[in-house]
This record gives sequence, structure tokens and C-alpha cells, in this order.
Amino acid sequence: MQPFSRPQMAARAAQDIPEGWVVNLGIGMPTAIADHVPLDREVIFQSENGVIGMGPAPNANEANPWLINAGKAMVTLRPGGSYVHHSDSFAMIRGGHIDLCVLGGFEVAANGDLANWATSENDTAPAVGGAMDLGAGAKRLWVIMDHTTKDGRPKLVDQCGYPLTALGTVNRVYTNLGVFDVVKGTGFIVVDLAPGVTLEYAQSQSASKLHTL
Amino acid sequence: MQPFSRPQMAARAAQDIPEGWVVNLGIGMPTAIADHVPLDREVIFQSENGVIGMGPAPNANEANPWLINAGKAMVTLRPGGSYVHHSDSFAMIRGGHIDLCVLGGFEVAANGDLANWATSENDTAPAVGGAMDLGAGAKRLWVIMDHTTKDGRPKLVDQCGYPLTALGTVNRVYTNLGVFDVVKGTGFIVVDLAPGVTLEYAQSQSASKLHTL
Amino acid sequence: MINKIVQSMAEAMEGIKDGSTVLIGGFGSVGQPDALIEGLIEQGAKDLTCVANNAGTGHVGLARLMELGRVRKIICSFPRSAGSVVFEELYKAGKIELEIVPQGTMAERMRAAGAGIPAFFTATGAGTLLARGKEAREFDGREYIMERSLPADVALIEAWEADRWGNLIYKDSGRNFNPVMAMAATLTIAQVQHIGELGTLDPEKIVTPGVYVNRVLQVDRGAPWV
Amino acid sequence: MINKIVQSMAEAMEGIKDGSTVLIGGFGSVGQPDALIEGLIEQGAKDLTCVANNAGTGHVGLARLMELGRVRKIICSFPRSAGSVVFEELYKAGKIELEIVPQGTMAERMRAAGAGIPAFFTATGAGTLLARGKEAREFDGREYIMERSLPADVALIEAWEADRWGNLIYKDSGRNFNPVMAMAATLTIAQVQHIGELGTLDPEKIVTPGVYVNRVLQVDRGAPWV
Repeated sequence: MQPFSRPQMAARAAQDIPEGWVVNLGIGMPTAIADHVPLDREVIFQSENGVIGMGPAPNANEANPWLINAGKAMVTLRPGGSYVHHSDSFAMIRGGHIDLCVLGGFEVAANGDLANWATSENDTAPAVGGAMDLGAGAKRLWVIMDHTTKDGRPKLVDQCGYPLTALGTVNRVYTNLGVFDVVKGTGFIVVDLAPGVTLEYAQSQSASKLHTL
Repeated sequence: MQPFSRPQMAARAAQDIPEGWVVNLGIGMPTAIADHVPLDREVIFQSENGVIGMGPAPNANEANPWLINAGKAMVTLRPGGSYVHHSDSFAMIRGGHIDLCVLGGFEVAANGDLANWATSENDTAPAVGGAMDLGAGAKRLWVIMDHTTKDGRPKLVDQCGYPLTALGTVNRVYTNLGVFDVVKGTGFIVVDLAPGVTLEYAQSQSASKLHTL
Repeated sequence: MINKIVQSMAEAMEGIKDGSTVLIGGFGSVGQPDALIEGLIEQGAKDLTCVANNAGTGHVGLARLMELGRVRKIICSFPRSAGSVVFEELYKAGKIELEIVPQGTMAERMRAAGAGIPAFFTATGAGTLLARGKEAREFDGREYIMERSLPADVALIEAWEADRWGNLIYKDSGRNFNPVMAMAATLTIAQVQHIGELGTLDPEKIVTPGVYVNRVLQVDRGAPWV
Repeated sequence: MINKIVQSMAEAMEGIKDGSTVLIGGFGSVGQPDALIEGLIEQGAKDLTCVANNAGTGHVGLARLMELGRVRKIICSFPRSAGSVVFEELYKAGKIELEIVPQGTMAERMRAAGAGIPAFFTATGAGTLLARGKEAREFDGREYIMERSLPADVALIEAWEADRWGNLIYKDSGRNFNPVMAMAATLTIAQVQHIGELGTLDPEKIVTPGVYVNRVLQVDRGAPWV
């Protein structure tokens, strides 16, 4: 059994992004997806802080501290890129103009609910950032995360236990065990499994039924 | 008795606009006010179509058909001027960032109500333009109009008979007979009368009490 | 390669359906997409709801579209400009529906549609005839009315320069309704006089990112003709 | 002559009162008005409500202001950045109030304040913990929550270049919250590295018209330091 490594997960997700999409990548694992999209496949990466058309991290000699992404890392602007202010940036996000947003997740439920911002109802100072805006506003929402927690608890569930970020909007989940669509009325559908991972094994690591087509 | 001419009315209003104000002038008589503000008194004229810092009409050789005001007349842009789109322009108007708007009027009431857009409840296709936005949004609203209709009916009234444009927002009225403040709880207060116009005469041409301080 | 530049008017107009809500940019003749309106006349879609600041003048452009009986309803702030003869006649004859919206409310309703806001409150129009049938509500002692967003199927707009990503730069007072209309429509079609290579438009001057634009058509003369 | 350029930090900070709501621009260190925050620390106003994307890091700037006990409440989207030690400690000790707002809702609430919109509806946060106590309402089959505008007494912002009318041009991703904060406050104070003669700023590149700006202070180094 060869579960996907993190770079493999990112590469797998990148492979599914067609040219021309406007894409917002969450901080952390999602950000790595951009590195696996070849520059000649034109994908427009948007960042919450108002950068449209981000390119890769700069070389040392082109470093520009005024140009950062939502993760506060320096980036570049591709030819064709532009800038907007925060309200215009989130108008784009909340108004449904982002073709795809990829976020990390604590849990994804069979009904498309996402929990990824607070680990308990009693956590009184969780950091939400732009996750709720992206979760509610993007045309498609993919989640990239490990299939289980470090202590082995499934993260694909029938119903989220953690506080919700967005309701019913996740379309697809990329994990180290495979790729799963989330379909209204059905739940998780297996799209792909990592080499050697059996459906039975993936199911044993999930707390919601994995369907096959 | 020498009632103010229209240019005199405009000049009188212009005289009361201090340097630094952001001012929106309605179409028609209000527009003429700008001509009476000397260029070295810096007043920022804003137009609904997104021009901030308008200057006078262009000479023939600097005519630019892409640069017009809300009345669709060609204007110039002063050094320091800028452009915004319609939603940003009206955010400025509706958000209370315009120090003064001057509009024409059919009637002004003692409570500050303005009627200037429709001549009857049965006029089913009146043209409102930006009058309601300006009437509700500007920090100060002045009205410049003849004191009576052509057939002698008073336009300063206790209560507007025509459909309202904005409620309780008029601060001052410039007419051919004089200048009148509109003060909540009091009504019209005489600020100034045209040469030879007596309070009695002005009162006889008004359908609301004219107070003096 | 992303390429939103189309080569013909037919391509620009492809797929506009009967019954569409069509936003038409411009204020006066500035930034008014004259060529695209002609293209829509040619294309044939009917039963349209048109949103524009005015109700057309003379017998060309929007007025012509109305005259041909293709406009079911017009949403505008100022229907009675000088020369709105076609509108006047159709309206008197009960052949066109009219919704009058204060100019700022009209712009804001489209911006709201583009920004994922289904409804908002404004003081504009509160207590007037135009508040009829609208929910009124007091906030901090002042009365406001609730306005709904105004989304559309199609936006026809004009800009000054574009690139193949659909980024748009405007000229002088040519922005007006165009950038908000670009946000509010499912299909945004822009006419421009100039097309620049990708990367030649100053990122700090791009007002409408290509994200909001589906098709760009280069035309010889824009409005106003210069 | 309109001249919004002030000559000293004391002049820039004049009149900021105890109990003020203060907006602080920037995203990360980009466009963050470091000098003005230092000026506010020096100026002495207390019992402040601060609105910023983060809750400060280290022991400088906003974190320092909190550490000095001058901040009663913080409104932000992301209180727990790496290094938010001051906030964490004060919060655990019950010495600071916190309002968490989704980042887009925060930006939109300020834009609404600037645009005369007392309340609007958004899908962001609907059905989540952050919807508690907020009015929910269905439009076209989807649930939205009502958010109120977020007006403020003071905005401290950073731009790249200004002129004496207070027009502002930003640099790269330096716009972020700054232009909306400029709209939302009664007193907007901008720090800039560059000041140009009136008329030298490209009108097509001015993002914040001077109408929204009250005072401009030129500083030697902006944030981030370049």
C-alpha cells in the first residue's frame, strides 16, 4: 500500500484544475498545489488580500516584500495579473466568481459540510480568516487533508463534530488514501484510490459510507 | 425691488461654499454655481458618473468627449482629480462624504422635505436620476430655485404637495427673493433678501412662515 | 492559453437567449457599448429586460431595440431624457414595462449581485413613492428600505483597452456603470478600441479584472467617437 | 488651498479620543501603518476598540498598544497568528474583549459603513457559530445572515504615494484593507513614503480619492521596510 505523500496529493489535485479557472488556495497544504500546475497551463490564482494572477515565489533578486499572498509569503505577479482592495477581493470570492477554492479540513461530512476553523465550541478565540467566505462563496470547494487525524480518527464523517465553516458546499476531497467526490443525496463517492489502497481499507479509515459508481 | 437674477442666485450660493468642500451640483441651475467659484478657492466638484475634482468646461482645443459631467456636458479634470465607477461614486454620495449637494426644486417644506422629481402621483414614468441618492446622502442639501412657480404659486410650503425626493434633509434654499435656512422645529429662517425685497413681500410669496432671527 | 478575445460580432453575441436580463453600460454616450447593442439587435434575442441608466434616445441603439419590440421591460433611473421618443410612445401604449430605480440604488443593486449580497438597506428613497412595496426598517433612528440585488444574464459594456485575459482599463469618465455591470452578469461581453499584449496593461490601472469578463471584441470606434 | 499633509506625528494624532473605534490597515506587514500605530501609542488614547485583520504579534505595534492596556476590544478575523502572545495572555486573563468576524464580512461591513448601508445580507457564516445572535433570512432558497455596518472614529492606514488633496496610490498588495478603512472612518490618517505635487498622481491609478482622507503624514520608511 502506497498512500499519497503530501506532494503527491497536491500534484493529484493540480492535475484536476483545467486552464482558465480562477482558483483560491487556502494556507498550508492547499498552497502547495500551485507548484504542480505548469505555468503554460494558465490558471489564475487569486489571493484574499487582493492579488489576482499570482505567480510562483520570487527568486532572491526579484523579492518584493510588498507582494505577498494570504499566507504572508512573498509571491510574484504574472503578466495579466492585477490588484484589488479587500472588499473587492471578497466581492469576487463571495459573489461566486472563483471557480475553485481548495481548503484544508478537520472534517468533511457526507452532506458537504466542512469543519476547518475551530476545534471546539468552547474555543472562544478561534481564527476564521477568510475560510467562511471562501467556503460559502466559491463555485467549487475542494478539501485537501489527511484521511484521518494523527491518532487515527476518520475525517470523512456522516456529520461534522467540530464547529462548521460552511454548510453543504464541499464538492471533492483529496486525502492520502484517494480522491472522493461529495454528492448531494449520496455522500462520498470514490474517484480514485492511492496505489495499493483497497476500498475496504479506505472504508475502514472513514466514518461515512464510501460509494462507488 | 430687484430680485436676484439666475446668475446672481448662483453667485450668491457660490459665495457660501468654503474652500475644501466636496460638492455635487445638480443638473440645470445648480451646475451654474461652479462658474462663480474662483479656481483659487479649491472646491472639489464631484459628479455622479464618477468624476472627482471637475474643472470648467474645456476650450475647443482641449475638448474630450470621454470626460463629461452628470448633465452630459464636457468638463475638465483639475490637477488632483480622479475617477471612480458608479457604485463607488454613489458610495461616496450615499455614505455621507459629500459636504454639500445643491439641487433644483419644485417645492421645499418647512420640515426640510424636498420635492423635485415628479409632478404628480399619477406621473408613472418620472425620471429620478440620482436626486434621491443625493437628497438622502449628502451632509448638507441646498436647493436653488425660483421662489414661486411661473403662475405665482409659492414653492416654500408647510408640506410638499408633490411626491417627495428626500425627507427632512434640506438645510438652505436660494431663491430669486433671498436665502432661507431650513431649521428643524422652526422652519424657514431668512438669511438674506434680494435688494429691495421686504420680508412682507417675501412672506406674501411663500406658503410657510418666514422667521427672522 | 486563456483567450477571451473573439473575432466576430456573431461570436460575441453567441448564446444570448430570449427572456434574458441584459445590462447595458455607459452614461450618456460615454462608455456606451454601441457596437454590441447593434450586435444584439442583429442577433435577434427578444423578450428582454434591459437595465441602463436611460431609456434610449432617437431611433438607434437601445431605442431601436425597443422599437423592434424586443424589450419587455426596462429598468432605469432616468427614462425621460431628451429624445426618448420611442420609450415614451411604447410606454403610453402599454407596450413596455418600466421600473424606476434611483441611480445609486441601481448601481449598488448590481454591485450587490456581483458581491454575493442578496439584499441591503439604504436611506435612498425611504418615505417616497419608490419605497412602495419595499420593506422599511429603522437602524439607529433613521428609516431605510431594503433593496434586492440585481443580477443579470448578460452585460454589454465598453472599456478602453483589454488583454486576452479580459482585463479592462477605462478612459476618463468611461468607467461609470461598466465595472459594476461586469460583476453582475453571468456573461459579460466588452467592446474595446484597444487590445494590448498580456502584461502590457498596468496592474495598478486595471479596474475590471478579467475574472469578470467572458468575451472581448475589438471595435474600430468606441463611444463616444473620438 | 487644500492641504492635508501634516508636518508632525503630534498633528497627525491630534484629537483622537479615549473610547474611539480605530481601524488599522494592512495585511501582514504589507500596508500596515507602523509609524501611525507608534504615534497612537505615544498619543495616549485608551479604552479603544481596534479593528484589524490580526490581533498583533510580538510586543510592538498593535500588540504593544494592547499590552499597555489601552485596547478594550479587538475586532478581527484571525486573532491567533504566530506570535500573538500579548493577545493570548490578555484574552485568557479576561482583560480584552474579542469579536471574530470572517475576513470578507469584516471588509464588507466597513465598505457598507462608508457607503451608507447600515446592514446587508451574506451567506458567509450562515449556519455556523458566528451566526449566533444574528438575524437569518432566506432569499431564493438559500440562507443568509444580516450583518451590520462597521463605522469607526479613526482609520490609520498606509499608502505608497499621496498629494496634498489626500489622494492615495497603493503599491502591489498594499491596498488590502486600507481603501475600505479610509471610507469607513470619520477621521482617516494615512502614512505614505512619497508625496507628489498635485496633478502628478495618475488619475486612473488613484484608488482612494482624497475625499476619504483627512491627514497625510510622510514617513521615511513604510511597512514592509524596503
